[in-house]
Order: sequence, then C-alpha cells, then structure tokens
Amino acid sequence: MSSAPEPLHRALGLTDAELGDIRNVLGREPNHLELALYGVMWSEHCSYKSSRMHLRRLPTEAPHVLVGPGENAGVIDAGDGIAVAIRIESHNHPSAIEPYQGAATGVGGILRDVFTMGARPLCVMDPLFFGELTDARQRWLVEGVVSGISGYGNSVGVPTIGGELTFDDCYASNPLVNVLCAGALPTERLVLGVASGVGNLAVLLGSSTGRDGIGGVSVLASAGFAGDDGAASLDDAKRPSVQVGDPYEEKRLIEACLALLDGGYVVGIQDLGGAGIVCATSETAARGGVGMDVDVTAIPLREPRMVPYEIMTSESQERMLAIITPENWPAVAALCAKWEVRASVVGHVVEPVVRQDGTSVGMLRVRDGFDGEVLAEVPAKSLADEAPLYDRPRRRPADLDAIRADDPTDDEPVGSPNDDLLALLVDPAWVYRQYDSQLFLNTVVGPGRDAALLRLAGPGLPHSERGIAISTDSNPRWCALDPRAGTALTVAESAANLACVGATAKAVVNCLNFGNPEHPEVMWQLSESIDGMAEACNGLGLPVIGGNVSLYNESGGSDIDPTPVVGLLGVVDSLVAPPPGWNWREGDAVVLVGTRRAVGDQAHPLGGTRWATGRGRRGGRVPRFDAVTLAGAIDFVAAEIARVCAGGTSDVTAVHDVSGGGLAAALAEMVAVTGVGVDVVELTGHGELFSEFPGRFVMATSDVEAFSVRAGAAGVPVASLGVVGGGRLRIGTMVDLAVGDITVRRRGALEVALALD
Amino acid sequence: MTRIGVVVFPGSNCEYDAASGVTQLGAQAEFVWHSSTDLSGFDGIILPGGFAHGDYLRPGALARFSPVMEAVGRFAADGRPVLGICNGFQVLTEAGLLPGALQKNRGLTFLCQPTTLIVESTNSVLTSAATVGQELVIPINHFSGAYTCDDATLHQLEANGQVVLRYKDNPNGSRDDIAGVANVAGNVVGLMPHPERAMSTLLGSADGRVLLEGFVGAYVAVR
Amino acid sequence: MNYRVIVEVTLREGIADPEGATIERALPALGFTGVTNVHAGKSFRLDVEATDESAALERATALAERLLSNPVIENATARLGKAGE
Amino acid sequence: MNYRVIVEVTLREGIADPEGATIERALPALGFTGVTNVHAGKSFRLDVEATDESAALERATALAERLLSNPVIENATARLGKAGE
Ligand SMILES: Nc1ncnc2c1ncn2[C@@H]1O[C@H](COP(=O)(O)OP(=O)(O)O)[C@@H](O)[C@H]1O
Ligand SMILES: [Mg+2]
Repeated sequence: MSSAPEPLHRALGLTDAELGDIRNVLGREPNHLELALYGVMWSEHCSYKSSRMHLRRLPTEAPHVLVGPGENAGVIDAGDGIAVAIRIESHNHPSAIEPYQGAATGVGGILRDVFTMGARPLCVMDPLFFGELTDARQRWLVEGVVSGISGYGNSVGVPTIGGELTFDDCYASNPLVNVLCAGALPTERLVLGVASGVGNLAVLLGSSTGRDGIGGVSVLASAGFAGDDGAASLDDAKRPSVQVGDPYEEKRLIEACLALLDGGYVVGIQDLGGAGIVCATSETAARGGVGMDVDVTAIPLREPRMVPYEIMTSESQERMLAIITPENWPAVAALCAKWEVRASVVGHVVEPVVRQDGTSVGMLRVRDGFDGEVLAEVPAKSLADEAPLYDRPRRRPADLDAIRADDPTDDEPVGSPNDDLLALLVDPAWVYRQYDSQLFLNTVVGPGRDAALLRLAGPGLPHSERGIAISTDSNPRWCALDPRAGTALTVAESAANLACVGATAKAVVNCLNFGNPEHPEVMWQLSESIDGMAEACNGLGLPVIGGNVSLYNESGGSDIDPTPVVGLLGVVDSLVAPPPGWNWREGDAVVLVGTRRAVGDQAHPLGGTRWATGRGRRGGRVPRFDAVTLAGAIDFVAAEIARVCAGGTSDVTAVHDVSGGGLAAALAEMVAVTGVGVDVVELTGHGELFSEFPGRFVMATSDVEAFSVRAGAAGVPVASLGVVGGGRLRIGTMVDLAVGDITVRRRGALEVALALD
Repeated sequence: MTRIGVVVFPGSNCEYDAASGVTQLGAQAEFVWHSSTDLSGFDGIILPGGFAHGDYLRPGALARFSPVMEAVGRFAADGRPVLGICNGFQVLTEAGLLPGALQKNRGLTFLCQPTTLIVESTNSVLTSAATVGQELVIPINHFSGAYTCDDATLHQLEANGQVVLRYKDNPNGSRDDIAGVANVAGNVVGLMPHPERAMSTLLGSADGRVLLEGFVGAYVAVR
Repeated sequence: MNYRVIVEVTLREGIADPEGATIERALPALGFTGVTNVHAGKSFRLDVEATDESAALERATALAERLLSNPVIENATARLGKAGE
Repeated sequence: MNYRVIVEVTLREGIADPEGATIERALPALGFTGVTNVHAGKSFRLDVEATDESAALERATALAERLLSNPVIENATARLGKAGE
C-alpha cells in the first residue's frame, strides 16, 4: 500500500470541486457506489461538461424537426408519414487499442441510438482518420477498423453506404473512428427514452452483463493516451474496457425491439451505451420526472462475483432498457423469447420523493433485491442533467498568425501538375467494397460518389417515392488554420455533395473530435468551430439535430487537429430515376458551375489544400464562407439534379462537386470512372487546378446553351471548361494524362499504400 | 397465385429483399420462421441471404440444424423448387442438399460489388428462363463465397451440367469460377450472387429478373 | 465428471488455405524468416460431462465431426486438455 | 532444422466470447447435452526453422504474440507438434 493513496473520487475521475457538488446535491457524504455513479455520469463523455455551454449556440429548430439534440437521435419529418432518425458518434479510443472490436462496437452503439427512437436502421456511414500509411501500425489499424465495421455492419444487416478516409500524421496515435446511422419509422411510431407511469417495469433486454467496458466513458473516452504509441502505452487498467461486439445479438435485439414497438407494448425505451445501466435508468427517470428502483440482483450476469458498482456501470454491448406496463409483461416476454432475446425485469418506476419544501424529485435507488437494502439513492436528474458546466479557459494559439502568414498560395513552387494530380487520386473502393451497401434494395447511389442516395423505403414504412441523401464531411486541414471558417465551409461542402444527387439539405448532425479541453487552445478551437457551424447552419437555413463531442483526442501531450465531422441529411422529393452521377459522354460540354474565384482576398487559395499539405505546407489562409454565393450554386444544382431524379428530361449528363484535390481531381475522378477523357481550356495556374473552396461543380451537358440560360436565370455563374471525349485528360498546357494512367493509379493507390499489392 | 416461402433464421437479413424480388414478379411471398416444420402449400422455397445464427462457427453450420431444414430436405426430395441465395447457398451445402462448400474469399475480405455471370446451364429451376452463354450483371455480397469441392465432385458437377452460373472475372477464388450449382435433378439451386438485388435499373441492374422469373415459374414445370 | 476437451479443426489436405498463405507471404516483411507451411485453423475448448475420459473424448469427437467441422473441407481432432488448459 | 509448431489463440479471461456462447446455446437443440464453457479460438500450424526445439518455440511465441494475436484481448500459446501433427 502506498502511503498516500489517491482519494476514491479522483480515482473515479471526479475533481475535488465535483465531490463538493455531490455533497451539496445529497446533503450528505456519498457512499462508494454513489460516487462511482457520479464518476461515470459526470464524465466528459456522458455529460458534455466542457462543451455544453458552447453547443447551445447552434440553431436547432425548423418546422420539420421532430426531435432535436438531447435525445438518442435527432428526427425529422421526411414527408409521406415517414420520419428519419439520424445520429453520429465517435469510437476513437477503443479503436486505437483493438481496431476490429473498437470499430465494431462503434457500429453497434450507433444503431441502438437509432432503433431506440423506433426507427429501423437503414444505413451506416463511417468517417475514418488515421496516420500516414507509411507506418505499419497505421496499416494494421486501417485493416482492423475497416474489417470491424464490415464484420459487424454486414452481419447485423444494415448497409454501410459511405464515409470518409483521411490520412494525416496528427492521427497517428489517436485515430478517429466516427460512425453515423440513419433509420426511418412511420411518424406516428416515434418513441422517446422516457420512463413514466408509476408501477411500470423497467425491462433489460439483450446480452448479459459482464466486466467489459467498466469505466469506459471515464477512463477511456474522457482522458488522453499517455504515451505516443496508443496501445503500447496503455496500462493494464484500461484493458478490461475492451468490449467484443456481437452483431448476431444486436440483430435479434433490433427485430425484437421493433416488434415490441409495433405491438404497442413500450412506454419508453433507451439504449445502454456509455455508463450502462446507470445511464439508461437515470436518464429515462429524469426525462419522465419519476423515480426508479433498480434491483442489482435481477441483472443477468456473465461473470461471477461482480459487485454493484461493476454491474451498474458496465458497458457490455447489445443491451436495451424498455419501460412497459405490468400487463404487457407476458406479451413482451413471449416476443423476446421468439427472438431469443433475454428479457429481465430489473427496475420499477416509482413516485418521486416529495421534499420538505414541497418540490418533488425522482430518485434513482439501487437495491439489493426489490425489497432489499438500498445501496445507493440519488436524484436521477442530478446524474443525468446536472453535471457541472465548465467554461474552460480558451486561448487563440499564439502561433496562429505566423502559421496563417505562411501561405502556399503565392510562393509554393509548382511541380509537375501531372505528377501532383496523380498523387492526389485515391479510390476508397478497397474500403467500401468490404461493406454491404445494398441491403434493403434502397441504394440508388452507393459509396464512391458525392453523396449516398437511398430510396426512402423499408419494412413497415408507408409507401413513398421520396429519397434521402447523406454525406459526411470534414476538413481538419482548414480547421487547423481557421476552425471557424473551416467548419462553416465543411458544412457547405457537405450541402454541395447532397446537391450532386438532387437532394436539398434538411438537417445536420455533427461529431466534434478535438484534443484535450484542458488545453485553452483546444477550447478556443472548439468554440470557434461551433460558431462556424452555427454561422453556416444559420446561413443555409439548417437545423442541427444531434451530435457528439469527442474530447481528449491527444497523445503524448499533442492534440489532433480540430476535426469537426458533419453529416448532412437531405431529401429528394421524387426519386424514380437515378441521378446522372459522373457519367459524362463523348461530345458533352463541360462547365464549371458556381463562382470561379473564391470570395475574399485570394482568387484560388491553396491554404490547407491536399495539394499543399501533401508537400508539407500546412500554413496559409482559408477561403471565406459566404452563404449567399454558396447557397445560390448549391440550390441551383440540387434543383437541376432533382429534375432528373423525378424522371424529367434534362440535358445534364454528369455532376461532381469540387472538393479534396480541387478542380483537377474532380475532372480526373470523372475521367477515371467513365473511362472517357476530356479536353479542358487553360486554367489560371496551379491555384485553380488544386484550390478546394466549395460551392463549385463540374457539370456536363448535352445542350450548353439551354443549360447556361437556366443558370443565368438563377443568377449562378457558369464557365465553359471544355468538351468530353478522347483518351486523355488535358487541362490547357498544364495537365496531359492518358485515361488509363489515371484509372490505374487511382484504383490501386490505397492498396499500394496498404502494402497489399 | 404462386406461393413462395422465404425461410427466416435468426440473423437472416435479406428476407425482405428476396420477398420483394418474387412479389415484383407476381408471386406471393410468405416468411417461414426457422422453427416451422410445415412447408405445405408452398410452390417454392427461398433460403435468403444474411447471417443465419450469426454465421457463428461457419456460415450455415448452425442453421442446418434449425427445425425447418428437415422440411426443406423433404420439399427438395419431392422435386420441388428450392433456392439458396448467398447465405442460403451456404446453408444448403452445409445441409448436404448441394455438393461442395463455401470458403473464405481469396482476398480474405468481404466483397460487395457487381459481377458478370455467365449462364452455363438452363437445366435448373433458377436458370430455366435464361439462355446458355447469356451474361448477367448481378452483385455479390459475401465473405465466404469461394466455392470449393474435391476433384471427384467437380467432375460430377461438370458431367451432369450442375454448374449453372460462372463468374466472368472470378472475384473470390471459387473453384472453376463457379458462382452457382444445382443438384442433379435441377430443383435445388444455390448461388452466391444476389439476383434479388438486380431487379431494377434504378438500383443499377435488372439482370436478376430472368433468374427469379425462372424460379417463380418453375413450380408449374415441376407439378 | 466434467472433462475439458480441446478440439482442433484444420483444413483437409488439398483444400486451399488462403489465410495461411497470406500470413506466410506477410512474414518476411515483418522480420520473420524461415517460417513455412503456415496453416490456419480453428480451436474450441469445451467442458464435457461424461463418466470417464474415454467417454468424454468420444462425445467430443462426435460433436467435432458433426458440428464443429465441415467434413467436406475440414478435419477435426479432439484431445483432453491438460490441467489448467 | 524445421520444427512443426502449433499456435493456439484464445480470448483472454473476461473478454466476451459471443461465438462460443452462441454455439453453446445451440447445442441442446442439436442433441448435445452436458457440454458447457464452450470457447472459440484460432489455431495455426507452422514450420519454424531453428537450431533446437526451444529456439523454435521461442520464435513461434514471438510470432504468435506479435502477429497472430492482439494481446489486448487474446492469449497466444505455442507448442511443438507431435509427429504427424
Ligand atoms: N470510410 C469509408 N467508408 C465508406 N465509404 C467511403 C469511405 N471513405 C470514402 N468513402 C466514399 O468515397 C466517396 C468519396 O469520398 P470523399 O472524397 O470524402 O467525397 P467528397 O469529397 O465528395 O466529400 C464518397 O462516396 C464516400 O462516401
Ligand atoms: Mg463530393
């Protein structure tokens, strides 16, 4: 025994001040179990204590929003009696330690957030960030994470329809694995995670509870890695936090829960994610304004000799908590038996306690048997909603001006544009080929294009001809230079992706991956980024309906670049024909739609582009976000493509927005996919080749006059780029490449980098 | 109306898609839970794709012990149409209703991609409406799709015309590019590609129709 | 009595083993030379209730052959576990 | 000399084993009663060139721990194969 043991509350991740708060709430000293409950529920991961005051600045309302942030998933009314639920989350630290299981359980967790709302999960997307693949450990992580998502997502029966893939040294010790899920439900089936009705039962569904993941939220997700090599530096104490996913259990759980909801047996339902049973019981009770008695001995265990603290906080996967009336118990038990899902009554909804001052408060009571000893008794709301809020110090990085001044736009020497372009081309097909992207027969545009587009259909949904489109996007290179503009532009780029499949953006979810919030620079980045997102969402008329904040993405004291990931959900009102995609044809005219020059002081800014960072230039300025200009082009393109989707005639034969790799990469990608070349006019230097500011589209048309008239009427600039045809990509005097070279290089880039070739 | 039973094991996930495929062709589809032992009244049975029993142990290894499989065996022995798609194919081989086995793909990764199939024989309930040599673009979606068998079995398959579909560009290391096989009578067929995913150009291909049309129409011939 | 049994499932001679081959190919780059003939298989551990060792082995062998392996491509062997295995 | 080594990879104590649990749950319905504690793992067979048995085992153990398993959730053990194994 060491002479000065660490006080228990600190070992549980609570500060001395937080201990004081707990004493105030209880009016007494907490016992060990109570302290442990606060430790997990007040962790950064569960309570958002560092970010919550900033998140309030995001716009969250619109007429079509049915459920905004705060619930398990955001929900919008997509029309035709169908609601769409969507959520994104991170599973970063678990994936750094055990990439397969970390990513797999990430998929499992996000699915539960969505079917908790009564929605059938219809798709998954996976934005991924790793270090450079020259490092063998990164290759191991990539293969593990991708096979984990593949292994779990395919087996659980939800198609993975897109994502992102970014390689940058800042993620070498701290990879990011974000997972988005969207699902749909008949609007009238919407359910919330609320416990109500005194006397109702809390039923635990799914897996038994083991020691896996104990302290996951407080130990793993709310602290950085000490060393700089992730797993190797991870001490043994963190190892039990590794969980193994069971997609088969989850699949049966989904079917059983949806059947319970269809049967009308459920008053409220809530998934068990971080912080396990204590989280689900305290949140449902807090939302319902009731108390909850939980019997720890009623919880089926997988391991012997587990103590109440372990049982209450375990993060064992594939579990749900349903609140039902006692009369429905036989029906619930029978349905669960059919799906071979274990169901146990573990709690009772009880009256709130009336205090001396007349106020009533719902208590979470942990008992040893329903009539047994009370092991813990705390106000449910204090766990779920009353964690301290921190306005942590923020500081603009001292070196930011110097970094911004080091702008590659004007002085970075030009290499061979041919070689530069080839080096930028990466086809992520090796990743998404491993995902079932077609299940449910909805996938009109799968992974590999600008946004994924699905028919809005599924088992149990009313008939609809609508479609939904989703794109996930991020730009840490910009956000490192200017988190505010970078985040705003990321939202715009995502909206541009949706426009390419004819969809109008309706809602935003986000996953804010940042470093250690105790570093003032990180808090400044987070705050700026949120302001940028608010600016973009206000400017484009988009509500934020959910999100997730992942902090402590640091290793050995160094933080990742700010990485806000946005997921945009859009709707196509009539989807009876596929959008044109990238499929231009010989003889089509190619045009650039949208402003040809960035708004601001530089026509073709290169700060933060893949071209510049690929040459080691990470400084520079970021283009300005200008909502009016961006929205003009995006809305025009969305309308043009929506007409095609609705089955209308159109001269538009192809569309692709300009993003990573710039205009040159957009053209090369269209060449690679069609196998047909293009002859493009001279552009204004490598700036115009590789600049990445959004709101520009490469489009092909069989009737350029008619197209230009429509664009003119919409007030959107159109510039003629050239004509489709031949076997080469030519851009003025700068680029001249054979179609075959582009295709082969792009197709093999990832496998070569992964050393699989 | 033709009644097709679509068997649902816990862990199946393509049952809705398979049902949608045959209903689009005018048949009636009904789900059959894996504990059922009665298949009377059905004109054909589909074992759909997915991960029956989680694919734990091996794809199909636990599913073949599901109670319904005895009934499927009798249904097949009566000469009536049985179709296994992807996981359903794996179940049929594990159950011994089709020869061979399906191993992990050559590249050891899951593969979801379009493939071009060549119709090798029209002597089966699946390929009866197609023509020999016809090329069909139909997606695959599997981890364990490499068809494997010993030399003697392969010999027999070839001699009897039991190889019904081959890959044009073998994606997974299947022996002799085999994508689908039938039993000797031609009433039991399994294939790794998903014809039900190729029913409409909105989703990329309608080439699966000719296969499912053959299957839905097959019961007439059998009767 | 409960007996701990270990079942090993290997691919039959002549059946392609892409997993083993892939590992073997990857080894030299990782600094492992002189390793050949790599084969990947599966193992299972289970407790079998039986009156004696040979009865336990017999039951486990039946289980291994009927369920744990696919005789079309795999061989299965069962052995009694040593103490602590 | 070439030594045949057999590596077995099992999940560490306390790590959930859904495959083993699913197989175990299925057994009674298949007519196998009295079988408990089913755990699924992997096995590898390889030939290791080394000067003697203990050197072979040592190299195989390093390989097993570094490549064939993830020590965060798995244990790997190497043993020398018997004749014919
Ligand atoms: N990790 C991944 N998983 C699935 N699909 C991916 C992944 N990474 C990229 N993709 C897909 O590849 C395509 C190109 O991605 P990206 O270059 O990020 O597109 P954009 O620049 O249009 O945002 C998209 O369709 C995307 O969904
Ligand atoms: Mg795009």
